[in-house]
Amino acid sequence: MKQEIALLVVFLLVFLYDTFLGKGAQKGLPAFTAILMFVITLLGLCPHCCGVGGEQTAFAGMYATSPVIAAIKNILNVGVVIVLIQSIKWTNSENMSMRRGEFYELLLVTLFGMYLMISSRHFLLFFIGLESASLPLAAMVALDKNRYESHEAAVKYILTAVFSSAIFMMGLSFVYGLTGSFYFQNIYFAVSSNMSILLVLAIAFVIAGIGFKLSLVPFHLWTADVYQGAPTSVTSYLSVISKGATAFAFLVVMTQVFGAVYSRVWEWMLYALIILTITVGNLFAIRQRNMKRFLAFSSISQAGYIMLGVIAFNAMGLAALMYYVLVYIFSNLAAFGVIGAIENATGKVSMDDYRGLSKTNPKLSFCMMLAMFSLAGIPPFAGFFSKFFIFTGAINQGSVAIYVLVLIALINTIISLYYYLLVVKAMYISEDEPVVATFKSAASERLGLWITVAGIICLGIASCVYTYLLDTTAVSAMQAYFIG
Amino acid sequence: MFSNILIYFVIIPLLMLGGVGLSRNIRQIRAVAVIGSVALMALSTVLLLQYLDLRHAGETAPMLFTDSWTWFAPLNINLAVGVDGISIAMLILSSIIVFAGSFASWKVPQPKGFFLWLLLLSTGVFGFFISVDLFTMFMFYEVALIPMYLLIGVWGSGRKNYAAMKLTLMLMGGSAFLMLGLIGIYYHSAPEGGQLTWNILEIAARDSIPHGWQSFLFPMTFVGFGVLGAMFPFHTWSPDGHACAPTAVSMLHAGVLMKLGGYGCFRVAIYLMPYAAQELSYIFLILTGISVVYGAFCACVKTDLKYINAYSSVSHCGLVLFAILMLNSTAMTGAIMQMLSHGLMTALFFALIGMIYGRTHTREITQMGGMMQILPFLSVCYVIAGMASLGLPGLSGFVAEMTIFVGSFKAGMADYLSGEGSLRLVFTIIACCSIVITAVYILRVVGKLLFGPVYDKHHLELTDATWWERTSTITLILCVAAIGCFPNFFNNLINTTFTPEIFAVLGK
Amino acid sequence: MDSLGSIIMYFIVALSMIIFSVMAVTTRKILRAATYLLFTLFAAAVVYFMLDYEFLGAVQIAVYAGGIVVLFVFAILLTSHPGDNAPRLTSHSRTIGVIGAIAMLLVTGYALITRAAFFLPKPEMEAPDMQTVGATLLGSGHAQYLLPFEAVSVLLLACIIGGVVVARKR
Amino acid sequence: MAITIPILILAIPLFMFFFLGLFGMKMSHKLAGTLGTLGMGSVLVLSYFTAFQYFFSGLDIFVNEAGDRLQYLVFDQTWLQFTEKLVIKLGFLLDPISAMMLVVITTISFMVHLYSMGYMRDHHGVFEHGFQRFYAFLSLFSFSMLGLVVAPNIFQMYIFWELVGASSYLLIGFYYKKPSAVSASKKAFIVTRFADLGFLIGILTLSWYTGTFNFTELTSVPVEGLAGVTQVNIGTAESIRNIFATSAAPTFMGASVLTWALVLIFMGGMGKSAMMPLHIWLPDAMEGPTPVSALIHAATMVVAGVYLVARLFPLYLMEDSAMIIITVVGALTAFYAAMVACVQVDIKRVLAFSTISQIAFMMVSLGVARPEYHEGLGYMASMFHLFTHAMFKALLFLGAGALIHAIGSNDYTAMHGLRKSMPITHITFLIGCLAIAGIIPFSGFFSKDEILSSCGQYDILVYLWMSLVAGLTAFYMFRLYYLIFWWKEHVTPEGHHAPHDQPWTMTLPLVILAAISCVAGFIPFGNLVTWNGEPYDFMAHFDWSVASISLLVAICGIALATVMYRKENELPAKMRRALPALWTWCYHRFYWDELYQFITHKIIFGLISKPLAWFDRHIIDGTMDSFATLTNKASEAIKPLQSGQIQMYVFYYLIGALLLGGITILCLI
Amino acid sequence: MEITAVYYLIPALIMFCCGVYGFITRKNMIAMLVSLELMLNAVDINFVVFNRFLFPEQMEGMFFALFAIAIAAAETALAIAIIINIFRAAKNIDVRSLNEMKF
Repeated sequence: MKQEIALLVVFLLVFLYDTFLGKGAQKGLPAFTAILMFVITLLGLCPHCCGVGGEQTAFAGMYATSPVIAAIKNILNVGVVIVLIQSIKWTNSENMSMRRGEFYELLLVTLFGMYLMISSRHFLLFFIGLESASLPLAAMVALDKNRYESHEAAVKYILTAVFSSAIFMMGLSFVYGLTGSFYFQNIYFAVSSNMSILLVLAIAFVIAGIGFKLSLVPFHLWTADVYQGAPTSVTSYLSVISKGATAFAFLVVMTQVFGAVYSRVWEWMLYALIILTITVGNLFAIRQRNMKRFLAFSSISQAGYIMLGVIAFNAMGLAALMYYVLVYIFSNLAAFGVIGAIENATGKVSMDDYRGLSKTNPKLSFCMMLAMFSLAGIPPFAGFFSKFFIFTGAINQGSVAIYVLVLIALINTIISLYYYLLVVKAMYISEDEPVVATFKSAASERLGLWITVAGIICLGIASCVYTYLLDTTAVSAMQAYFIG
Repeated sequence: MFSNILIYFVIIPLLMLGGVGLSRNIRQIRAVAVIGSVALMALSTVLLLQYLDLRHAGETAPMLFTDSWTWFAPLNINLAVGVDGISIAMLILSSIIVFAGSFASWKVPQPKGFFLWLLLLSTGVFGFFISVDLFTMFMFYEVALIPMYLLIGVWGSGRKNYAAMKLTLMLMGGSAFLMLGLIGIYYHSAPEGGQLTWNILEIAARDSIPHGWQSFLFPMTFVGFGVLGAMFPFHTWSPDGHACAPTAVSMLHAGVLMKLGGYGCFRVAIYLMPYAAQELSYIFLILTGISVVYGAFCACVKTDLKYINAYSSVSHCGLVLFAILMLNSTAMTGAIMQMLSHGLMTALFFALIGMIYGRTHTREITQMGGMMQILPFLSVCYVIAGMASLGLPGLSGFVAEMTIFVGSFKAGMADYLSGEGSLRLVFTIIACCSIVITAVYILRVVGKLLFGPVYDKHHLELTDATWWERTSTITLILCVAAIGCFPNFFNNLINTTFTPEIFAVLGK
Repeated sequence: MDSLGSIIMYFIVALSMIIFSVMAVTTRKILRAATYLLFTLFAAAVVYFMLDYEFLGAVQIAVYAGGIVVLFVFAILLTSHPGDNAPRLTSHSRTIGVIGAIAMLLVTGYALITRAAFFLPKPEMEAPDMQTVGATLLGSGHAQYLLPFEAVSVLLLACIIGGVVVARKR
Repeated sequence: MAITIPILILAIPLFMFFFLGLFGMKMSHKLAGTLGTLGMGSVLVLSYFTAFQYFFSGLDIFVNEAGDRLQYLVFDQTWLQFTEKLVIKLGFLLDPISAMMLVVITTISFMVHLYSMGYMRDHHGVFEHGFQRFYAFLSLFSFSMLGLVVAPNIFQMYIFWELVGASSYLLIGFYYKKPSAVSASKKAFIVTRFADLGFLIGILTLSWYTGTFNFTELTSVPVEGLAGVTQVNIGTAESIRNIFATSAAPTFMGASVLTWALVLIFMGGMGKSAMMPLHIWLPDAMEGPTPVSALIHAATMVVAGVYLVARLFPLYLMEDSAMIIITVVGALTAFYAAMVACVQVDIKRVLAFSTISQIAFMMVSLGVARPEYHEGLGYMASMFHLFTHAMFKALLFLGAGALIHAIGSNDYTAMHGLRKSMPITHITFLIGCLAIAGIIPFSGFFSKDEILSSCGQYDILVYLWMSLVAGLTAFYMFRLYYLIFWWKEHVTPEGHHAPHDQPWTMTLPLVILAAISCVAGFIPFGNLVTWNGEPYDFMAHFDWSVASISLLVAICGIALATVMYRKENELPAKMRRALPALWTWCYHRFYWDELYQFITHKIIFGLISKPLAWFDRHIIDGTMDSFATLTNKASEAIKPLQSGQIQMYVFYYLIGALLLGGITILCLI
Repeated sequence: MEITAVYYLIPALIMFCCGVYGFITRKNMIAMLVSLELMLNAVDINFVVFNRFLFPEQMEGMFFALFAIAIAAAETALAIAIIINIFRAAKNIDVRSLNEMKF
């Protein structure tokens, strides 16, 4: 609860700042928010906050927290801090002067929604969290008023999101109809005795509803359009934070609610989804020229990899998922940082505009290259470790089918490597005249990039992060669900 | 951690990386490269001497200088190092080629980036050879692969985009299989309970991977490494890749990186999964046997020097894998010798080709001729390299090939007489044929390129090798000759690794 | 055994629900669609009343009928000219729509009717009084909803902010 | 026996190779030549000393009480250890044939070194380009050849076998600017390489069964009490045969494995010794400088095959079929080469075919040798012929070199009537011709006579056949002789030097070799070289009937040649018209080259390499590329999914969800 | 005749399917939103019906429906705001005009 309260306090302070401080002080709002988030991130990281032992509940079991949950929230916080730092330049632009405060408020509310999603042990709370995490995002997507794409993306997002939540609720209603409760624990014990066609359908709808936010194929079709249309900062937020939180929540739902029918029902659904997600995401990504759209498809396929942590159905998978999310946050934010910097300076987002970038902006290209390598899973960058661990976690599940699945995933990494290398190729190998002239990016952007690059390089080599996550998950309450 | 000599094989390249990163001009970069590579050579020599000392003192452990530092404790991933004769041979080879490569890229454009990537590549290579932990091994393996993309893409020539992409994707495709294999090995390293491990020595000592799983994991790892070892039909990256790569990169890639494949096949696939190695070796014997003659035949009709050499590498590296699959100590020793030998001479070849190309701006043998009159030094070196390649006694190729043939023949006859089929024998004889085909294409090139009248009058103005080029080539030639003249030293160094215990594990 | 009156009531409600919803999605006049929606929502409210959830029925009428539909009407008036007819549907889009709807209907309907528990008679239940509803809404015990209540308030606040920021001209 | 001298015998040429190779360019031509010659001279002295010691010192390590010659292993150093048993050692084995070969090689080599000082420069005394390199290569060759003959094990032999191949390659291709020389050198190397493939497999087979490479372990027994001393013993060979016969698979495709091994090893010998059908490289090898032809392609390297068979002679004795193969190959080659030699125009070609034919004589002689016939006379005869042939053939080549140097052409049509202008050359050449024709008392008579007599003891058919070849030999040699030295002299064009005898460096070797050819026949060879070391007094068994018949045949041949070629006349042309097919086939060497050309270009290149390369680029690589193309195609094919219309998005969403549930339901039911 | 749960579930489902049909076919964004409301409403009925017929002891289903109504109101408001935004930019609210971004 501490983290939620802290977040609400931040929200309140930002709201007050935005509302009551004069026009002159408004430019300080982004930094103010970033610093506040940074502070609560630090607070969250202190051992006292993380807690120890198993799951503690509040509100009669509706809300739960545990070191694992604290950890994933911390991971999200770190990501949000980076997003906030990277967005300073954009929110301080003339264009955003009227909507600066709202951006932060909405962002904090969605983060709050994600917290709820992660911590809820009751479907109503979960649903509210899910909606809080997605509805305000629609408004955020629409923030760039000068671009038609932004509006278009917002409409596409909100309409499909509501449709998806209708399907999700349909699934929930069936679950309720079968088990008579929204409490995860009650459902968990009731599902195996209520095995029926309806349950399968319910699970499919629930997966579809959450899969929408995760952009699993075939529930992903909004992703590319929305990522492309949204302002870059929002896209980066959408692609890492929202996705990471949902992935964890998805895992929680699948294990703590439907864990009892893992091998009977949803293991196979996930197999299909993962293969589809990774493959289709990759296939689309190959052809993209717009960097944001490109990263959208890349993030779709990354979501497939993240799902390997769910299908693993064990503590290693859970830890690997969290670690993957963390690394993914850093890698993707590095990429978006570069894209944002270039977009802010020149307004160019096409991959063709990146040709010869290494000659004019070597440092930016270097960051971009590291990000691409990390996303592709090239050692010694963090992405390699996260991929390796998520595969290791998945294979720990032990069946032969999982080997096949991992093999397919691995073969897909080659395709993904191909398109990540396309970016590197454009920047380093292309011999055309550079399109983007040399420019100096803002201090905030540089700071953001420094952080992400440091993360890309250190997160893997410094074993303490993953070790901590694995140690924590190994003793978590989730373990009982995996075994039982 | 720093008391172990092996770790310096990674630290020195990393320091060099830092040094190059901080350098301000090309002289400083060169200084860093030369000092560092000399240090690496010295280090490998010291290691060799210490190793021999310890062996003389009666150390019988399979690997010496072993050490292990915990990295990811819950997964039992350690930074585990250790060397035996094979790894030492490979380390020496790598350091020599890094040295020669530094000189061969004396005048490279954009030297800073070039050396950064080159050194990252070498870091991976050295790390790979000192690792005995599957995870770190794999990590270093991939570290060594990816710089190739940029090195070829940025500093290459010809269809470099295509070649770089193809090379990277195919090698990474191999490593996809490999990764699955390695993870599989990890999960079956302790079937009777107990701590799972990535440590090669422990897994080998337990010999515990269930046979059914071996039959699945062995092909995964063998193909995974085999792609890098240019095994038919996964060799096609090699001609394009080599053809487009800059000189030093070709040297390092053919000289060292392809050895990672052979080394890995032995160290992981065969060493850890002896049962499957025996059961399934016939499939790969056929493939590698085909590689040997196939590469040679293809080389016969190519006209681009680098293509010829790349196909020749396919043939020679095929021989390495072929010999490893014979599963006896002589052939395996031969395989390692062949790795050394091929590494050195192919590096020499690529260095020379690069130097010739740098002067004539063509690699088509149909557009050159009479180089002996124009570039006598380079031409003589080329002849020597050719002679080494076709197995002239006194140069390294001969001893390696002979050891392989003797060993494979032994294995083949043993199989044949015990009624296990004549596959090994037949393929041994087929592989032997490669010595003739090799002679054909080597002499064809030598005849067309070096001898005969001068083809292009403009070439008459070319100048012979500069001092750094001479340093590079002479170093390699000396090494080739050293192996060729004193093979027993290397033989003993390598042979000590193939102790009877290994073959007890291998079931023979 | 239900009383005849309630059976008749049921059929009226069910039929109007179905008919109005079909009409809402097939009519070519957008304002009519909103009106049919209103009727459907009323029918749903009647269902709630029939099932003894008067509070919910009231909320349905107040929020949906009173709030949302009005919102719709305003929006429609803002964005379309009176008398505009929606263009005729192309057969392609109609096919797609029918396929989607029928597939949904078949799969889900089949799943529903195979569940025997759904054919059990309605158990007796006392209609919840306002006291209970209030306590449940604002309690923090088991099956009580203080936390969701607070959470949804944050969500509503965010939606207000979002709506404002989106709708604001500059 | 001190170890120093044998080591020096090998080390000096090797050192000279490196010295001249690395620093030769820095010194003057003359100095380099002189150094090379001096080096070879010192080796000559050391070798003579060694051979003398071996044959005549009577030390107990060289000869036992019964007078049998022994084998003495001077040193044996491990070079490469394959397994416990299979070890390649580098050593120095002294026995009758290696001692003899030391003498032959160093003699010829020294002569050639000396001769080249004169030959390798033009009429103005200007040295040829690469003169130093030439001497370096000569040294390398001498080193390799010496290493070959003293090899105590078959693998060392193989090693030096390859080295002589390589040095031969370098020397044939000495004029590397000449495309014909380059292709000739390539051809020589590849053909012999192909033969070596058989050799290698033979070695592998033999060593696998016997577990050793050592000749001494294959053919000899150790002499008690003396380290490193062994005696050739048929019993050892028999036990080797037993090993093969008792192994799990004693036969392979009908022949015993030992036969296979021996035949494969013989294949190596066929390659080096230019036996049919692997002879095609030798005539082309004449592209090299003539001294090289004299040294390598007449006297030393080409007899390596004979030497190899002689080395393993006790083993060959075990398998009659292998011996028959040797005999047949030898006999056919001898006749074939003699026929071809009769019509060639290029004098070096004639000599080359003559060499092939003579080596075939040696082979036949080995093939027919049996202990039961005159205690293996054929073996001794073969070695004897090797020795005498080396001398007179080197003489002939050097003489031809002198002619070529004087005339500037290889073609006899450019020569004619040189007997007056080049008297020394004429006389020495004539001696060579008489020797090869087998006229008493020149050396060739004795050795050839013994070969024929051992053939006669073996089989009358072989005897007749070989006698016929002997007659042909006399005929073509004298044809050559007459065509060069008789007929009408050409008129020297203005501004050219008239042909004349060459400087002393060239004539001295001629004279020395001619002298040797005159007297070598009287060496009591049977006392020195026999197959098992037992002395054999062949004069005691001298068969005058055989000798007179062979002499008669030779004289007939000479007479025919005299009739046809003494003066320019119509007879040759008539004969040519009478037997046009035979002439054409002989002139085109029975189209062997064309056959090989066909096999290599059309079959190996055209039908294997090119299709394979195409297959690689288009099928294998195409498959790999098609993965990429397919991926791109697939990417293109699923493009409509992302249509930009949310209604379609939602439709897919819904269908996806329903399928997800529906399929699972179906699976569960 | 007994009015059981299915008697309510099936009309609700039909209503939901109508919503699906409308969402897929209507070109006017507000009409699509109307369809969405139908779907949400159908789900609400589901909750209530399940609650009443199967688990009448507690009011979980009813409360879910209650919150769902609130959320539906919020999202409708937001959606309408965004649609109006589009209307300002594109001067129509035809969903087919949302085709700037595809493939």
